[in-house]
Parts: sequence; structure tokens; C-alpha cells
Amino acid sequence: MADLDRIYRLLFRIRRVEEEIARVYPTDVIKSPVHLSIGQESVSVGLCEALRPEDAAFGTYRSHALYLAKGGDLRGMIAELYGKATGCAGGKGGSMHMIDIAAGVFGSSAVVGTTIPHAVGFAYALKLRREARVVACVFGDGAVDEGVFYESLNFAALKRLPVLFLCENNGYAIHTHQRLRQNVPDICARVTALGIPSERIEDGDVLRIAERAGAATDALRGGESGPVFIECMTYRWKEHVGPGDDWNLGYRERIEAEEWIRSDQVARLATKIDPAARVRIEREVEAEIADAFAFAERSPFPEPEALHTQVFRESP
Amino acid sequence: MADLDRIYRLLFRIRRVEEEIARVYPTDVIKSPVHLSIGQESVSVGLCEALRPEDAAFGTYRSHALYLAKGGDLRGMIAELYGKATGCAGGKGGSMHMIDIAAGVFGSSAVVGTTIPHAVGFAYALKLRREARVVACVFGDGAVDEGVFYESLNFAALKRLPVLFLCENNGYAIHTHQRLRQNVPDICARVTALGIPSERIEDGDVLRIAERAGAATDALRGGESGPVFIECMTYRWKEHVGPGDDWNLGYRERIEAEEWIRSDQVARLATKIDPAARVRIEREVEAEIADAFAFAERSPFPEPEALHTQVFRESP
Amino acid sequence: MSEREQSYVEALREAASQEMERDPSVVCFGLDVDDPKAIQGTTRGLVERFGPERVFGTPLAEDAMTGVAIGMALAGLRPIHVHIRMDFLLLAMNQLINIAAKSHYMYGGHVHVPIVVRSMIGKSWGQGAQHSQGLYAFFMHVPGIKVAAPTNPHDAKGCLVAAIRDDNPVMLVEHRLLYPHVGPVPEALYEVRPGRARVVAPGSDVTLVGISHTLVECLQARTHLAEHGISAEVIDPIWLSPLDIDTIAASVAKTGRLVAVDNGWTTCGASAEIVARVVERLQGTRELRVHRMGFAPTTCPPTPHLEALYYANARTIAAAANNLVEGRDTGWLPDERPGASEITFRGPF
Amino acid sequence: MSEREQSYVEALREAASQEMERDPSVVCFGLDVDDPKAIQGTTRGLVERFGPERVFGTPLAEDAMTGVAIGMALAGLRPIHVHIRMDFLLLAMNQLINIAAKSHYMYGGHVHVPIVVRSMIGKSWGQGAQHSQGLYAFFMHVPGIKVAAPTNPHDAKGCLVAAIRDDNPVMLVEHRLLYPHVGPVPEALYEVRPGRARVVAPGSDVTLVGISHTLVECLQARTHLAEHGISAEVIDPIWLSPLDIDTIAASVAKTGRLVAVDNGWTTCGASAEIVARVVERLQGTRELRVHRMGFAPTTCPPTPHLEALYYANARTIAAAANNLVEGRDTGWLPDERPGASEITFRGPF
Ligand SMILES: Cc1ncc(C[n+]2csc(CCOP(=O)(O)OP(=O)(O)O)c2C)c(N)n1
Ligand SMILES: Cc1ncc(C[n+]2csc(CCOP(=O)(O)OP(=O)(O)O)c2C)c(N)n1
Ligand SMILES: [Mg+2]
Ligand SMILES: [Mg+2]
Repeated sequence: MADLDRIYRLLFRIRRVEEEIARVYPTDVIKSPVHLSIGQESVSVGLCEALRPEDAAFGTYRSHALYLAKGGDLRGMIAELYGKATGCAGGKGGSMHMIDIAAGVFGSSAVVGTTIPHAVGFAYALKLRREARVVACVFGDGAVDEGVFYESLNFAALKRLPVLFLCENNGYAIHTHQRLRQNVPDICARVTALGIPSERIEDGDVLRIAERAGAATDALRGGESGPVFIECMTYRWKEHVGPGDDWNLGYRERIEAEEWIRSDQVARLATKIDPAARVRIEREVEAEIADAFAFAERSPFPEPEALHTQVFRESP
Repeated sequence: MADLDRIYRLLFRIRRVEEEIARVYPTDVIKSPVHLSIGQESVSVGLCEALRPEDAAFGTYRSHALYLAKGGDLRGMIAELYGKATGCAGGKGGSMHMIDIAAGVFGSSAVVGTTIPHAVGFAYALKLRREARVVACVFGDGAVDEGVFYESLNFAALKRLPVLFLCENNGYAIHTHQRLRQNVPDICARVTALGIPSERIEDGDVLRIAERAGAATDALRGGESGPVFIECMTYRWKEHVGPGDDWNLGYRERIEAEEWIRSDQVARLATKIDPAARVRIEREVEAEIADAFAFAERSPFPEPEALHTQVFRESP
Repeated sequence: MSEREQSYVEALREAASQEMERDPSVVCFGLDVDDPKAIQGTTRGLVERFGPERVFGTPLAEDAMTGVAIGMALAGLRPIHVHIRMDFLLLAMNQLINIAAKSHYMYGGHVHVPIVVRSMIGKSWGQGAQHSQGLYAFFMHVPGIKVAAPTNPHDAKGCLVAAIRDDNPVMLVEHRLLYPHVGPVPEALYEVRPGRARVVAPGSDVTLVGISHTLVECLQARTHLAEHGISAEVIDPIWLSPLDIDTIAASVAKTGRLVAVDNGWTTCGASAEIVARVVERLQGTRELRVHRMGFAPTTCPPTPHLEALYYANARTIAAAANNLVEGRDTGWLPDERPGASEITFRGPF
Repeated sequence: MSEREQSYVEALREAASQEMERDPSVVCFGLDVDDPKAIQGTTRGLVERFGPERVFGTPLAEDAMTGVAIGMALAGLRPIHVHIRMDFLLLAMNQLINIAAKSHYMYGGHVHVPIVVRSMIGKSWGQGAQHSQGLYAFFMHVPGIKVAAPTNPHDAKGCLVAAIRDDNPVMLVEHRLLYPHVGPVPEALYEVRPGRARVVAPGSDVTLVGISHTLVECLQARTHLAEHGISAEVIDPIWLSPLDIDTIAASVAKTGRLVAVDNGWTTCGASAEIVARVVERLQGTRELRVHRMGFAPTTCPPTPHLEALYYANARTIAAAANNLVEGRDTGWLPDERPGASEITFRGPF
């Protein structure tokens, strides 16, 4: 039985963090690209309802939502955007390389598709060691264009690895619609042909995503089932990169967004929980966000010496 | 109506050329790897029955059969194996890089899968120029493992390009069976999911291959149909590389070969044509082969200067 | 009046447009070339002008699309394949190096591969590890492929025209921070041919070779040095492969001192090649002093303070050149001067 | 009795086997590692000993399988990924350079990627354009990845052991023609640690640095030179990244002359780096003469006569060293001597 309070807290928290990033962005305190998740929160939140802290998640350069839903440290995330030494990557990663090992958030990468085989290799290690943990591998519809997607899924299926592949399909790769890149837009059919059970969730319903992801991870923990694929249709409200809207660019119609805005999961869950709880949650989240930005503000930049550290790991 | 005499001549000629290469190989006149087509002749011959001289064909490092079936010059081929200046690549290619532009044989490459996108790009040019020519793209079951296969087919389908993709499935990549590399061995299903009509021909019947390839190229010349995929099951009789047998290696059972040897298309066609014609054809082919090897023998090696030429093409 | 001025972006766009006008075999494609941002404007208007068959965006498939470009070239087209970042070429190395660079040779001259690969090097605004690499040394290392790295609008147009007309694979290396630069660009078509460097500013005490965007820094360094009483000659190689070592060596024969400044790592990089060739050429003829500068031997950090230390800049170049002239580490470093700092851009990208 | 003898192939196999025995986190995979040929025998017996979960062949998917190795490493395994030819690494560049080399840095030290990538360089028997490349300069160029190129069985074992135990990505560069070489190999596990070169043979007139298989040629060249009255010191860098420039520079400080011989192209290659670093280090301390040798600046031709001209060999190295010592092109070339010619192999592969 899903805990709606927790789910709402996660959704609201991600939405507000992204909004806050967008708000401060024009002041240039964040001197790096940001790919916001606004509108796509329910995918990561639904997925992570099915994951345990010890499970691993791999994402993309658009991973603020995944990072937070999986339990990544908020202070470390904002400090990383600010390029501070206290950032989750010590200021050496930036928005596109969110990481929090303690929370099971493994690297997200700026190169499309690159983390898919990492998730597969990680799962291979888990299976080799007979661990019941699972790996979640999140990527966009653009990654499905890349050959590494097929190579990785074929190997995962061949070795029956405990990976939940989750395609976050927001319809676009930057400004190019899926139909202009993929002759047949039915991604599930491609995956089924590789021998991996697949399903599509059309409406971004966070509860359905959580339920289906849960069914998948239950099967994966069993051991022998082999990988599972879920395609979650969703929609990016903001421009591809940066804090603004981009309806003016003309590559997509605003009305396309309207059904998604109508079915916004943040708003929907807000109405599903007890109003008092909602007020409490929102107050707590706002305080947490204010704290994180203040933390980032007052944190120091890395010392010059940091430039030359961590090129190689000195073996202990 | 297929010309059985011509088909037999092509089959017999390829078989005998390969046998002759195998015979002389131990004498070290050929100082490079050779990947023989013995047992797989009917695929290239059937395919090329459907191609016109002006059509283009792209192959692999195992392309002796394709080269000859498409009309590649025999003297140039043998001289290339001998590393002579008169070789089809002037001695700078070797067995893995057969080429004969006049016959429409475009490069074959030693790196698996690499020529698939070349065929697609070539077809793009043909379509752009509204030419009725088609492109044949031949590759092995191993190439289906590589991401470039999916990327290339997706683009060919997206742009509806006149390419006949032909997978020459001999069951193995070197010594590794397809089932150890591909979770689902049904290659056609993978291709169908990309929106490309596909079919499998199980028995290597040269006449059926010719008929199906003909139907495909007829459609392609029409223009708008988009690419077609044919998988031809076949079997490699010799070791992966080199002139010998490899039953001793133990990665495959000899009995696997027997049905293929029973249904050998060279022998089959021999019984389908007039005995007198057969005698004539075989005599002519043997003479042609003897001539080609003699030509290679007496041809000069490249001059030392040749080392430094053709690194760049000097614009006229 | 060849004094017409254009930005680097406009010059690239005009070169492609005029060549596509002149030669119907030229096509232009790559991720997002036809989208509203049009690769920072460098491909703007091309699809409207030449249609979606000659100008088109692609799926995310760097490997296959590079092979597609090669196949087009084998069929007689002259494709321009555009990449928004050079870092993504790492997905295309097999086709570029195992096929494009080798086809003319390994097929005995029977085919050639006239493809142009445009790619952009990112810098500043937190580009970070995977959006900042200048990897052209890879293509200098391998025979059969040419490399140009124009540093001003005039050469951007001339190199792209020359690249399109060249019968061999050509890598056109562009730098994000050069895009807004404005300078004289003749309207009539012209080529900046492979293999000729340019002495951009004369000098007698030390030779500064600046590759890609570092040429801008070298010119500012020259100003710093002049104020310090040192006369620096600045050379723009323009083409890295083939490399015009004659012009560089002639300068060093005069100055006796070489600082090779690169927009990439120094180890096995362009600066190593320039130093090695100059020394092989001039050793025994006179006293020589050489020094390499480039990216710090680290991954590129996005945080501004570390990023600033990662790159060679006008002041560090001037300091190094001064030390070379003085023959010792003098500790001299020119002051920051307002305005001299590089035109940069504010995000998001 | 460390005088036990093994072939290079046996040494590689024993290193992997003993390390897999010692450390259950070590796994070994790659195309054909478990097939009857077992990568020329270097992986023979491993699957029988350690089972198909720790030793397995893969689909043809160099890009993804490299990413899989990285993912394994992130989960605490120590994968050894084997490639039958270095040329195929061009399909894996994105994962190797954009991810493996950068992860420790760009994730602020929170992860590390202990992967070993073994790959073989082909030579002779018509390997040709795509089976003959020595592309390790690419990995020297990029920070965050180490490169070893052992030239004898002892170092083959020691470098592989060190590579497996290293917490960073390591490229192990093997040469097909070194595989049959036999030499002393201690049975007990030992490491040949990164960053230490070896003076293989002493000399006073000229320093020969031989990389990978060219070390064998340099040693023969030394014999030719000795008969000609010239004393050559031969150095094996063993590790190319990190590179032990101290040992090389110390030798050149003594001899004043350096011939850097590579099993790759010279432009932006390992030989360029060695020459540049030695000059930067020693300039002004004494007279220096440097010279680079490597692949001809062409694609590798399969036909034997041209292939022979493509590579530096003992005689051409001796001739170049002699010219450097004489300070002029003397035209001297040692005679062919029966037996001295390299152990080669007859096909088919
Ligand atoms: C290999 C590669 N090619 C191109 C790019 C440039 N690029 C950055 S984001 C992007 C779109 C990716 O779309 P998608 O995977 O659907 O993710 P989304 O942005 O929609 O979340 C592209 C093409 C890249 N980062 N990596
Ligand atoms: C990209 C790449 N990886 C690995 C190899 C080594 N290799 C050479 S042939 C071969 C098997 C290819 O099998 P397939 O495509 O079925 O062709 P076949 O030999 O069966 O005709 C492999 C793996 C290669 N040449 N290229
Ligand atoms: Mg998308
Ligand atoms: Mg096969």
C-alpha cells in the first residue's frame, strides 16, 4: 500500500528544488548547464518507490529527480551546482554528474546512453555475488537511438541480469521529436524482440509507475527472471537545458503540454492527502530547500590544489 | 526464369577458386589471412542474380564469393592475395579488402559491421539523385551483435532507402555460436521491430534465394518501399580463417555440417544442367582459374615507392 | 572591398551555403543541424534553402551516421557531418580511423572519402569533463585524415570551403568561444588551403604558436610581453594536419625560443609534435629553448575557479615565454587587465 | 630459482590465473576468451578453472562490453577485458575516454574504475590496415588512464598483475610477435609497478628507447652498432603512462643522443612525447641530438615487401643512430644477417 504522504513529499520536493534552481539561475550563482526535470518527477518517484536504499540507480544528465527520489543528499546536490567543495562531486562534476553512493545513486553522464552498460555491468556483479539487490537504469528516448542500447540490453538478457530498464520518454531529444529519429516509435517492440518483457505506461501516473516498477523489482529479486523494461511516457515542461520555457522556439506546440499539465502528478497527489499533512510537508520541504541553498552559498569553492587531485586513485 | 548454366558456373567457379586458394596456401605464396566461403557460395550467387552490374554491393572480410558473384575480376583478386601490384587493391588491401568498382563491388572490411552504414549512405545518395540502382549489404550473424547494425537499419528505414540487407547466418562468429551471443536468435524479429520487412531462408537453396532477392530488389527499384531484410541460413565448411578443416577444435559437431553437405548447391546445380554444358563450363572455369593464378604468380610486387602513395588523394 | 565583417558563426554558415549552392553533391547533416538553435546558428537557413534531403537532422547514432557519411562519399556526395561537441566523436572513432582515413590507401586508390566532420570544443560555463575536450591530436596521429582548426572568421570560411573541396576526410575543429568573434570575411568563395600556417604578429625574442582558441590568448600574451620589453612572434598553424612546420621552424630559427600552446593536453598532443619537429629540424643549427602549454593533466573541472587554472591563458603564457627568454623562473606574471579577459558566454549552454 | 622460463603467452595466462585465484573479484571476459584458441592461449584453462561466470566470451559489442566492465568495477569487481586486436578499441573509445578515464575525477573521488583492457597489436602475415595499429598514444594523451607495453615474459606477468591490482583503468598493450618469446618468469606473484623504465643494455654514445616490439629491434640494432664501433644504451619504458622520463633523461644526459623508436606512428605519438620531454628537461645542460622512428606515415600495407618498409627494424635503427652519432647521413646500413631476422609466424592468423 503506497504511502501517499511520502510520495507527495518526494514529488513536491523535486518540483520545488527545480523551481528554485530556475529562480536563482539568472543570478549566475550556478555557472553550468542545468537540465531540469520539471514535469517528469513522477517517473523517478514512482520508480524509486520500488527500490531499496541498497539498490543502485544509473541516470542521465537530467537526473535531479532521480537523484532526489533515490535519496541523494540535497545539500550536496545544490552545492555541486554552485561548484562548491561541499558538492556531491566536490565541484568536479556539475549538474550533469550527480552522484551519491550512500544513497545508491551512481554516476549520471553527459553523454547519451553511456550509463546503460554501466547498469548492466553492475547487475552482473550483483548476480555473480548472489546479492538480492537490483539495478535501475534510467535513460531517455534519445538513448534508444544509440547502438549501445541494443548491445547492452542483448547482453543483459543473455545473462539474465537483475536490471530494470526504464525509458523516460518525453518525446524529444533536445528539439527533435522521436518520430523524426525512430522509424517505428514503438520502443517496447524493439525490446521485446531482444527477449526482454516490456510495457508502456502512457499517463505518468505515479501510483501506476510505482506499482509496475514494484512488480518488476519483485521479479528481479527472485533472481532468474532476467531484465525488465518499462517505458514511461512523460513530458518536459521547460526548455531542454536551462531554466526557461521554449514555446517560442516552435519545435513543439504548447497544447501538447496541456494534457500533461492537467494530469500533473504533483497537483494530483496534493489533493489525495490530508490537507494538514500537506501543509506540514510543504513547510518542511521549503525549509530544507532554503537550508540547502544557504549551505551552497556559504560553502567554499575548492582549493586550487583540488585541480590536480583525483586524476588517479592511489591504491591504499 | 533463372539461367541454370550461369548459376552453376558462378557456384562452381567460386568453389574451385576457394579450393585452389586452400591448395596453394601451405606454400606461402599467399602471405595473409584468408576467410574462405566454401559452403556459403549459394548466398552470394543467389543474391547477385537479383543485382545488376550498376548496383552496389558491400561485404565483409569473407567476401571472395560476393566479389566473384558480383562480377569482380578474378585475376585482380588472386593477385591481391599474392600481394602483387596487379591486385584489385594494388596489394594494399589483401584478402579482407576486396574491391572492384567497375563491377559494383565496394569495399569489404576486416572490422565486423563497419560496411553496413556505408551501404546505407550509398543508398542515400542513390535516392537523393533519383537513381533506380539498389545497394546490397551483406554481413554475418556476428554483425547483428554490434550496435551499428541497429543504428544503420533504423536510419535506412527512417529514410526509406533502397538497401537489401542480407545476413549470411552461418551460425558462428569465429568459434562462438549465435545462441551464446544473442539471447533471442530470431534476427528477423529484431529487424521487423525496426519497421523493416524481413524473411528467413532456411536451406541455402540458391534458386529460392535468387527468387526472394529478386522480389526484394524489384520493390526497391520502385523507389518508395524502403529497405528489405533477408536472412540466409548457411554453413561454413572450413575453419574460420585459413585453408583447413577445424572439426578437431570441438566447438562444433561434424554432423552439424552433414545436412549442408548433402544439400550442397554446387553439387545440386551440377545435376540440374545438361551434362555437356557442365563439362564445357567446368573446363572453361578451370582454365580461367589456372590463368588467374599464373597471372598472380608472374605479376610484380609493388615498387617501394608505392608505400607512400595513396595516403591522400591529390585533388585533380 | 574584402573588408566586409562577419562573425565566425556567419562565416561558417556562408561557406556551407555557398558551397552547397555551387556543388549539388554537398550535403549537410548531424544531430540538430535543422533545429531552432541550428548549431549555434552555423547551419541556420540551410534546410529552408536546400531542402530536407540535403540538410537533415539525424538520430543519435554517431557511429552509424559517420559510416553513412562515408557511404555517401563513396557514391560521389560530399557530406558535411556536424557534431555539437568534439567529445562525441569518441563514438565515431572506428569509422573515422579504421575506414575513412584508410580507404583510399587500402583500396589501392580506387575509392576516396571526401567527408568533412565539423565539431565544436566547449569551454567555460561548466562544460566539464565531457563537453570540453580538444581531441584533434588523435586525428593528427593517424595518416589519411586532415585537420584544420581555424581561429578567425576569415579562416573559418576558407578552411571549410577547402575541406569541402578536398577529396580526403577533413576534421574541422571549431571552438565555442570563437563563434562570436567578428572579422573581415570576403563574400566571394575562397580556400584557405591545407598546410600553410600564418605569422599573425611579428617578433624577435620568442615564438608563440597558438592552436585553436589559444591563439587569442597568445596575442594577448604578446601585448603583455611587449609591455615587459619582450618581442613575441605569434603563429597560427591554421591546419594541424598537414602541419606547416617550415613557417614555425623559420620563426624559431630566428627567435631561438618556442612556446607551443595548445587547446588540448600536452602529452602526445599537438604541442609535443610541434616541439619535436622543430627540434629535429633545427638541432645543431643554433641554441634552442622550447616549452609546451595546454590543458592541465587532469579532467576538466566545471567549477569556475578550477576551470580557470585548467587552461593556459594570456598571463600564464606571457609568464612562461618570459621565463624562457630569461632562462630562469623569474616569477613575473602580468597583472589582470580589465577588458583583456576573454569574451565568454553565459549559459545555459 | 627465479630462472624458471616461460613464454610471453604463458606468463600472461599465469598472471591472470594466479590473480583470479588470489582475488575472487577478478573476472576475465572478451570475445573468444573461452574458445578453443583462447586468445593465442593467453586465456587457456581459465574458464575450466574459474567457471563461466568469472570467465566468459561475449557478443561482438566492444562499446557496451567496455561499459559493462566499468559497471562491474563500480560494483567492486576487477574485470580484465580482452581484445584480439587493438584496432577494435576504436569502438570502445567513448567508454574508455569519456567514462573510465574521467570517473574518479568527475565524481569527486567517490568512485574508481579498476579495469584492465588487454589488447594485441598485429604484425606480419598481411595483417594490413585494420589489424596492425598500435594506438596507445591515444591513451597516453588522456589523463586518468595508465598504459603498459611489456616487452618480455617477466614484465608481461608483472605488468598484468600490477594492472589488475591498480585502482585505475589500465591498458595492457601486447604485441603478437612477442607472444612466442621465452624468458625467466618467477612463479611467485610480483608486480612490475607503473612508472619505472629499465636500462636493458648499457652504452655511452647513443640512447635507444624501444617501445613494445621495437625494443627487440633496438637490441639487435645495438649489436649492429657495436660491430660498427658505436656503444648504444637501450631503454625499455615498460610503462608509457605514467612515463619514467627520469631514467630516459639520465641516459640522454650521458649520451647526448636519443633515438626514440615506436611501434606506432610518430606524429603526436609516444616518440614525440619522449623527445619533447627529454628536450624540455635537458635543454641548456648539454648538446642534444634527437630522432624519432616509427610506422611509416601511411596505412599498413599487407604485401610483404611494402610491409617490411613500413616498420623500423634493427638495421634502419642502427643506421639512424649511426647518423645521429656521426652528425650526418653516412649512408651506412648494416648487412642483413641470417638468424637476426625477427621470429615471425606463418598464418593463417
Ligand atoms: C552521444 C551523444 N550525442 C549527442 C549528445 C547531445 N545531446 C545532449 S542531450 C541530447 C538529447 C537526448 O534526448 P533524451 O535521451 O530523450 O533525453 P532528454 O533530454 O529528453 O531527457 C543530445 C542529443 C550527447 N550528449 N551525447
Ligand atoms: C568489431 C570487430 N570485433 C571483433 C572482430 C574479430 N572477428 C573477426 S571475424 C569475427 C566473427 C564474425 O562473425 P560473422 O559476422 O558471423 O562472420 P563470419 O565469419 O561467420 O562470416 C570476429 C569476432 C572484428 N574483426 N571486428
Ligand atoms: Mg527525450
Ligand atoms: Mg557467422
